[in-house]
Amino acid sequence: MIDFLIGLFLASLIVALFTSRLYRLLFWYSLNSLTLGLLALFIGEELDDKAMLITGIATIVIKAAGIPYLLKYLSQKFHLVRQIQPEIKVQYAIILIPAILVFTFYLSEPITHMIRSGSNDIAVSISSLFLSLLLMMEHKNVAPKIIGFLCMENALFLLGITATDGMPMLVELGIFFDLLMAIVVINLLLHKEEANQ
Amino acid sequence: MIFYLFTILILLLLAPLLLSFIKALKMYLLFKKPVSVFQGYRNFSKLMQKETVISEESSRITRVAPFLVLSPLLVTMFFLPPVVHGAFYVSFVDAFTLTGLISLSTFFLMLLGLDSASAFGGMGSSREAFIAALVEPAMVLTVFSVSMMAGDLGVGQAGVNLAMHFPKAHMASFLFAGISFFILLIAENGRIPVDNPETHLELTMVHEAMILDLTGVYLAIIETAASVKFVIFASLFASLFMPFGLQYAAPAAMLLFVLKLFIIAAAVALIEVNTAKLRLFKVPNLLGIAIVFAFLSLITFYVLGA
Amino acid sequence: MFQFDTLSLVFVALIVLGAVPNLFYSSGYLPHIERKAHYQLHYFTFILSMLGVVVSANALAFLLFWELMSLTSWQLILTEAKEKKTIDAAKFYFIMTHFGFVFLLLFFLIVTDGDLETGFASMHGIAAKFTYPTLLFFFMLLGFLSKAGAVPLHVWLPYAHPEAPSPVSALMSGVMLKVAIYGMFRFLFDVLYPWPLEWGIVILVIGSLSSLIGVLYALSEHDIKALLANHSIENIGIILIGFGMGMIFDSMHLKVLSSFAFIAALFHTFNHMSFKSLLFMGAGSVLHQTHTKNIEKYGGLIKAMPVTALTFLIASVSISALPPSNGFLSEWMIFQSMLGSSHLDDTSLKLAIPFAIFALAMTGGLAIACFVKAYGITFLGLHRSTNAKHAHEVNFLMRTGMLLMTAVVLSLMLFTPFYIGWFDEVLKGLGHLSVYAKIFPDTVWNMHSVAVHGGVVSPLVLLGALLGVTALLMFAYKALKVKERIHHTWGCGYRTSAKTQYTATGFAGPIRRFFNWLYKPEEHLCKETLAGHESKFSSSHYEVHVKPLFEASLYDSVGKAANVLSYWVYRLSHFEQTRYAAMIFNLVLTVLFSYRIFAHEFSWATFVLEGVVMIISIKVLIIGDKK
Amino acid sequence: MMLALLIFPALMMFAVSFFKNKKAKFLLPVTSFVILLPMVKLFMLPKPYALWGSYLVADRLDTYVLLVSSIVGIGVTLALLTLEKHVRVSGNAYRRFYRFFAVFWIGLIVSILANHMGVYWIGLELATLSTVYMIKTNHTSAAHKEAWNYMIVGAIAISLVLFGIILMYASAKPVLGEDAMQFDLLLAHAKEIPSPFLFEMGFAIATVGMFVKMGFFPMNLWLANIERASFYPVAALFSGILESAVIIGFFRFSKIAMEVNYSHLFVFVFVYTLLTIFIVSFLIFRAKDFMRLFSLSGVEHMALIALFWVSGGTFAALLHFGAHAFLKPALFLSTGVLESNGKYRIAGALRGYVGKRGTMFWFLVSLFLLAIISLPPSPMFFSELYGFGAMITVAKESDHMLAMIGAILFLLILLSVIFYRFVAVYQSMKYEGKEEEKHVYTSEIFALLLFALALMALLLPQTFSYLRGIA
Repeated sequence: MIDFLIGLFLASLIVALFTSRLYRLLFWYSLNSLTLGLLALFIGEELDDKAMLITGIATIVIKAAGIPYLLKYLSQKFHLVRQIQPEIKVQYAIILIPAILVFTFYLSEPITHMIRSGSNDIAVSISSLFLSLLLMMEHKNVAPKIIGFLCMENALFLLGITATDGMPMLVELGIFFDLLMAIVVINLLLHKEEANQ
Repeated sequence: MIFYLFTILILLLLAPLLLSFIKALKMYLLFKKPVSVFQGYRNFSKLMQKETVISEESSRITRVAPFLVLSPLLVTMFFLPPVVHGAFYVSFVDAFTLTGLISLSTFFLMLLGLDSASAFGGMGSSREAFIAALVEPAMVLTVFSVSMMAGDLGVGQAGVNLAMHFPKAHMASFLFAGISFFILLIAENGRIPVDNPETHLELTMVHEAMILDLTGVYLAIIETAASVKFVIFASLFASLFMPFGLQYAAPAAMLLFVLKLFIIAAAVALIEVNTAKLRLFKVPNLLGIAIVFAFLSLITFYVLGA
Repeated sequence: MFQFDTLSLVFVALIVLGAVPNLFYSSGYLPHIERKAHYQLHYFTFILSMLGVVVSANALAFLLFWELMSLTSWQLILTEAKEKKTIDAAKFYFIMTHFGFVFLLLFFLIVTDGDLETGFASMHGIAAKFTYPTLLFFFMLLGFLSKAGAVPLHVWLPYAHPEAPSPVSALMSGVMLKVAIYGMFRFLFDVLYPWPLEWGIVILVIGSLSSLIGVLYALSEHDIKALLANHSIENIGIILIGFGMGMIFDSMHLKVLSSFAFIAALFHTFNHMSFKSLLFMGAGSVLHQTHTKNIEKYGGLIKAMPVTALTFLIASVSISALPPSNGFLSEWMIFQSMLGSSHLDDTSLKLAIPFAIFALAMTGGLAIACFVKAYGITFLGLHRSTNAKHAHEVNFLMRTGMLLMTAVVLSLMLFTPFYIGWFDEVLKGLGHLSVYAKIFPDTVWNMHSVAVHGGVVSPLVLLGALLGVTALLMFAYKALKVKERIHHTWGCGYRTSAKTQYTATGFAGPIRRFFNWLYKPEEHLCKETLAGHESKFSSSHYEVHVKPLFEASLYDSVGKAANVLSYWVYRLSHFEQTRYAAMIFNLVLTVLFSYRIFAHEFSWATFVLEGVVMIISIKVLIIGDKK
Repeated sequence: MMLALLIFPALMMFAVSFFKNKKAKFLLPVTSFVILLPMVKLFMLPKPYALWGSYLVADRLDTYVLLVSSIVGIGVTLALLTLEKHVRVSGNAYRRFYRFFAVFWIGLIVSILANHMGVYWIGLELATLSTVYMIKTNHTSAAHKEAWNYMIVGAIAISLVLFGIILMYASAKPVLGEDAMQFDLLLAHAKEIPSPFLFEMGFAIATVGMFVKMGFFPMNLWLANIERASFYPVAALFSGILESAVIIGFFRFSKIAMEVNYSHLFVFVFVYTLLTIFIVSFLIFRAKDFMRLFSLSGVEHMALIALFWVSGGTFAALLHFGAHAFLKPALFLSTGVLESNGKYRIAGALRGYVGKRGTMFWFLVSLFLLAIISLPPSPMFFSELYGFGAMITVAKESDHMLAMIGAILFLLILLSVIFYRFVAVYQSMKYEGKEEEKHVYTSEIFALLLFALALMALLLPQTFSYLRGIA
C-alpha cells in the first residue's frame, strides 16, 4: 500500500511536468499532496505515532485543499496566465525523467544496508526533488514556479515521512508555519504587482 | 728608484716624439715631405706662448677639466711595469684600476666637449662615449686573461713574471690577447681606422671635435694628455706582449724598450697608411673583434688548463 | 618581536644614513607640496616602517611592516596626483609590490608551518624539513626581487620613482630597494642556508641581465628621474652579481672568497644608497627649479646652481665607478671576486663567469656614457628653455640635505676600511668567515683582493695622488700667468645657440642605433621643407620613444589575457539571469555524482558516464538550442 | 526569560510599526537601538547558556555572531534615519520596512542561537521571507522583479538546505533517535553515524543550498542584482546579517562533517570556493558600479571565510567574518551616499566632500576601501595571514602537497586580481573625475564611525583571545 502511494506520488509529479494548463497543474499538485498526506496517515498508524497522524491531516487540509484553492483564487484575482507551455521539449523530458530516476537509485545504492525502510524511499524523494526543480525550470511564469517550490516542499515531507519515520513535531509545525508565511508574502507580492500595473 | 723615476721621465719626453714620428713616417710612406720628428715639441712650446681664449658659453668645467684629463694619465704612468731589471716598480695596481683611471680622464674630456655649447663638442663626446663604452669590456677581459697567464693580477708584477718565465703553454691565448690589446690601443688613441687625428672633417671627428674650442695652454695640456695616453698603451703593450729583454743591463734594456715603442709606433703608422677610416657604425665590428679575441684567449687559457 | 643583531643594525644604519639628509631635503621641499598633512604622515610612517622591517624578528611583524611600507610609499607616489600618468604609475607600483607580497606570504607560511609568530631562528629547521627547497627559494626570490626591481620584475621602477615627490623618490630608490636586499641576506642565510650551486647561478644571471638592461634603458631615457630609476635597476643588478658570486663560492666551499663577495655586495648596497639618494636630490632640485623632468629642457644650470652641480658631479663620478670614488671601490671588489673564479674547479662555470665579467664591464662603460649625458646636458652648455634660464640655487634646507648626503658619499670613500670591518662583522654574525684581516693585512692604506695573486688598490693613495697632481698642474698654470680672453664659442665659425648644441637624444644616438635590435624605438620626424627641397627646411622636429621590451612583451600580454578571460567569465555568468533553476539543478547533480563517485567508490567507467550525462544535461537545460 | 528579553525589542518594533501617527517614525529607530542591550547581557552570561531547552543554546560562537549582527543592525538603523533624504520612500513603506525588519530580527535570533537543525532552518526561512518584502519597499519594477527572483531562488536554496538537514537527520537517527537534529549531540556522536555516505550526501545538498544563498558559484550575480534594485540599507542587512546567519549554519554543519570525513569535506569546499573565487575575481575585474563591486567582493570574502573554517583556521575565519560583517555594510551605506550625489560614476566619487563631515566621510570611506583588500592594519590583513597559514598547514599534511600549494598560489593570484581592481577603483574615486560640492548627513557619519570603532575593537588583544577561545 505504502509503495503504491509512493508510486502515485511520483506519478502525479511526473504528470505535472507535462501539463500546460495552470488549473490542471494545481490539481496534480493537490493530488500529490493528498497522496503524501495519506502516506503520512498510513505510516503513522503503522507505527502509531500521533505526531505523524497530525502531520498527515495537516498536509491534507492545508496542502491538498487549502493552498491549491488559495492559488486558484489568487490566479483569478490577479489574472495570472493560465496558458503555461513547458519550455523544455517533450522529447528531452522523456529522456530526462527516467535518467533522473536511474541516477537517484544509483546514488542511493550504497545506503541500502542502513536504514530500516530501505533506500528506495530516499531515492524516490531525491528524484522528486529533482523533478520539482525540473518543473520550476521548465516554466517562465510565476505561478508554476510557485507550484514547483511547493512540490519541493512535498518532496521534503516525503523524505521526512518515509526515510526518517517523521521529523520532530516542532520542526514540522515550523515548516507549515513558514509555508503559510510564504503564501502570505506571495500574496503581498502579487498585490504589489497589481499596484504597479 | 732612480730608474723608476728616470723611466717615467723618459716616457714623458718620448710621448710627443712618438706621435710626430708616426706622422712623419706616414707622410714619408705617402711620398710627401715628412714633418720633423720634433714637431710635437714645437707645437707644445708654441701653444704655451699663445694666449688662451675661453668660450663665454662654457663654465667652470672648462677651467678644471683639462687638468683632470691629464692628471689621471700622469698617475697611471707611475703604475707601469718596469723596463729595467731590478728597478723599483709598483707591483700591485691591477688592470681594473688602470682602466678606471683612463676612463676618468675620458669622462672629463667628454664633459669638456659638452661644456662649450658647440655642436661639434657634443658630437665628439657622444662618439667618444660610444667607443669608450665598447672598449671597456674588451680592455678588462684582455688584461684579465694576460694577468691570468702571468699569474698575478697586478699589472707591474704581471709584466715582470712574463718577462721572467714566458707562458709557452698558453701561446695561443697569449696571441689572441695581444691582437685584442692592439686593437684597443688603436681605438683608445683615436688612430685610423677608428678616428683620424689629422683632419678636422666632421665625419672623422671624435677626439678633435671635443677639443675644438680649446686654445693655448689648455690645448697643449690636452695634446700632451693624448700623447701620454699613447705612450701608456704602447709601453703596456711593450712590456706585456713583448716580454723580453728585461734581463739585460740597464742602458741596453732601456734602449730595447724605446726601440719596442718605436716599433709599435711604426706598426700603427703602417696600419694607418694601409687602411681607410671606418664609418662610425662600423667601428663596433672592429671592437667586437677585440672582445671576441679577449674571450677566446680567456677560454683557451681555461680549456688548456690554468 | 624585534631583534638587533649586526645585520639588522647595519641596515638600520643604512636607513638612518639615507633618511637623515633626506629629512632636511624634504623639509626644504615641503612648501611646494599641497597636501602637507597627507605627505608628512606617510613620509614618516614610511621611514618607520622600513626600520620596522629590518629589525622585526618574526614573520608577522616583518610582513606587517613590509606591507605598511608598500602602502605608505604608494600613498606617497599619489601625493601630487595631478595627471593620469601618476595615477597609473601608482597603480602599477602597488599591484607589482602586492604581487611580490603574495610570494613572500607563501614563503613565510611554508617556513613557519602557518604559525607566523615563530621567530626567524626556528624557521631554519622547518625549511630544512620541507621537500622542495628550490620552491621556497623561488618564492623568496620573486618576493624580494619584485620590490628590488630586478629583471624581469623591474618594469614598474621607471614609472613609479619619477612620479613621487623628489625626496620620496630618493628614499624609495636609495633606501627601500635595499630593504629588499636585507630580506635576501636575512632569509638566505638564516633560513635557507646550505645553497645548491644553481641558486647562486640564478642570482648571478639575474644580476647580469638587470645591470645591462637597466643601463641600456637608462641611456634611452629623456626623463631625468626615470633615467636615475633605470640606474637603480642596474645597480641592484651589480649588487646581485656580488651576491650571486658569494653564493657560488660558498657552495663551492671557497668560504673566504664568498665572504669577500658578500662584503662587496653589502658595500655596493651602501654606496648605491648614498649616491643614488644624492642624484635624486639633485634631480629634484633641478626639477624644482625648472618645473620639468625632460632633460632636453635643461642646460647651463651649473652657472645658476653651483652646489647642486658640484654634488651631482661627485655622485656621477661615484656611480660611474671611476677611481677613486666609493662606487669604484665596491665594483672593484666585485670584479676581484669574479676574477677569483679562476680558483673554481668547475670548468664550465669558469667559462661562464667571464660573461658576467663582460656584462659588468659593459655596464661600467655605458654608465659612464649615460652620466656624461645626464650631467653634460643638464648642467653644461646653454640653457635650452626659459625655465632653465631663470633657474637659481635651491633653498638652504635642500642644499643642506644634498651636502649631508655628499658627506655620506665621501665618508664611504674615505673610511672604507671602517665600513668593511663593519660588513665583516655582519658576515661573522651570519656564520661566515671573517676576511677583514685578509683585505687589510698590514695597513689600512692598501686594500687587497683575497684571491691568490689578487690585485690591490689603495684608494686614499690614489685620491691623494690625483689631487696632488691636479693641484700641481693648476698651480703651474697659475704660475705661468697666461693671458686669458673671453669670447664666444668658435665652433668652426657656426653661430652657437641653444638650438645648435647636442641634445640628449643626439648624444645617446650612436649607442641607441647600435642597440636598435633591443630598443625597437618608435621615431617621429616632422619637417617643414621649403618648396619641396630635401635639404632646406624651415623647422624640423625629431623625437624617439623607447618602450621597454619586457613591458611590451610580458606585461601587456598578461593584461590582454586578463581582459579576455574576464570577458568570457562575464558572459557565462549571465546565464544565471534566466536559467538559475537549471543551474542549481545541474550543480546538485554534479555534486551528488562526484560524492557518489569519489567519496564512495571510484571507477573510471562511472566517471566517464558522469561526464557524458553532465554535458548532455548542461547542453539541454542551460544552453538550450539555438533560436 | 532571557529569550523573551532578546525577542522583546523586535516584538515592540513590530507592534509600533502599526501606528500610523508621526511618533512611530521616531519610536522605531529607538526600539531598534534597544536590540543591542540584551545582546550585551547575553554576552556577559556564562556559556553555554540554555535559552530554551536544548533548542536554543547560546555558546561563545553564536553570541559573538549575534553581537556583531546587532551592531550592524544599529548601524543600519542609523543610516535609515536619513533614507528619505536620499531616495523617495513613503512613510507607509518605511513602517512596513521596520515591521519586516522585526520579523527578520526574530528569525535571525532563532537561527543563530539554534542548537537544532530544524529550528535553525525555521529561523533562516523566516528571515529570508521577511527580506523578500524589504526588497519590495522600493517601488520600482526592477525591485519587484528582483523580489520575485529572490523569492524563487531563495526558496530553492532554503528547500535544499532542509532536504540536506533531513538526510543528515535520517543518517543519524539510528544512533540518536529524535535528538539527531541537535548539533552538539550530532557532533559528539558523529563518528558513530552508520552511513557516512548518507550524511555526506545530506551535507552536500545542504551546503549547496547555503552556498547558493550566499551567492557562490554559479549564482554569483543574483545578490548583486537584488542589492542594486533595493534600498541600500537592505543591501547592508543582507551582507552584514543574513549571510552571517547562513554562514553560522555552515560552521556547525561542517564541524560535524569534519568529524565524519575530513578529506572529503575539505576537497569539496576547497574546489567549490576556488571555483567561486575564480569567477568572482574576474567579475570584479569588470565590475562598473559600486553595488556590484561590493556585493561580489562580499561573495569572495564569504568564500574565504568558509575556506578558512574548513581548513581549521577557526580564529582566522571568525576574525575575517567579523571584519567583513562590519566593513561590507559600512561600504554599502557609504555607497548609498556616494550614489545619491552623482549616480554610479566612480571617477571622482570621493572628491568634493568638504567641511568637517565631508572630510570625515571620505577619510572613513577610503579607510574601509583599503581595509576590504586587507591592507594593514585592517583586521582582514591578520585574518588572511592566519587563514592562509591554516591552509598551508593542511597542505603540508596532505599527500598532494605540491598541488595544494599550487592551488593556494592560484587563489592568491586571484585575490590580487581583486586587489588590483579595488586599487584602481579607489584611485579613480579619489584622484580622477572633477570636483563638485557634495553633502553628507551626520547620522551616516555616526553609522560609519560606529563601524570603524567596531573594526578597531576587533583588533584588541582581548578580542583575539576571545576568538581563539571559541575554537
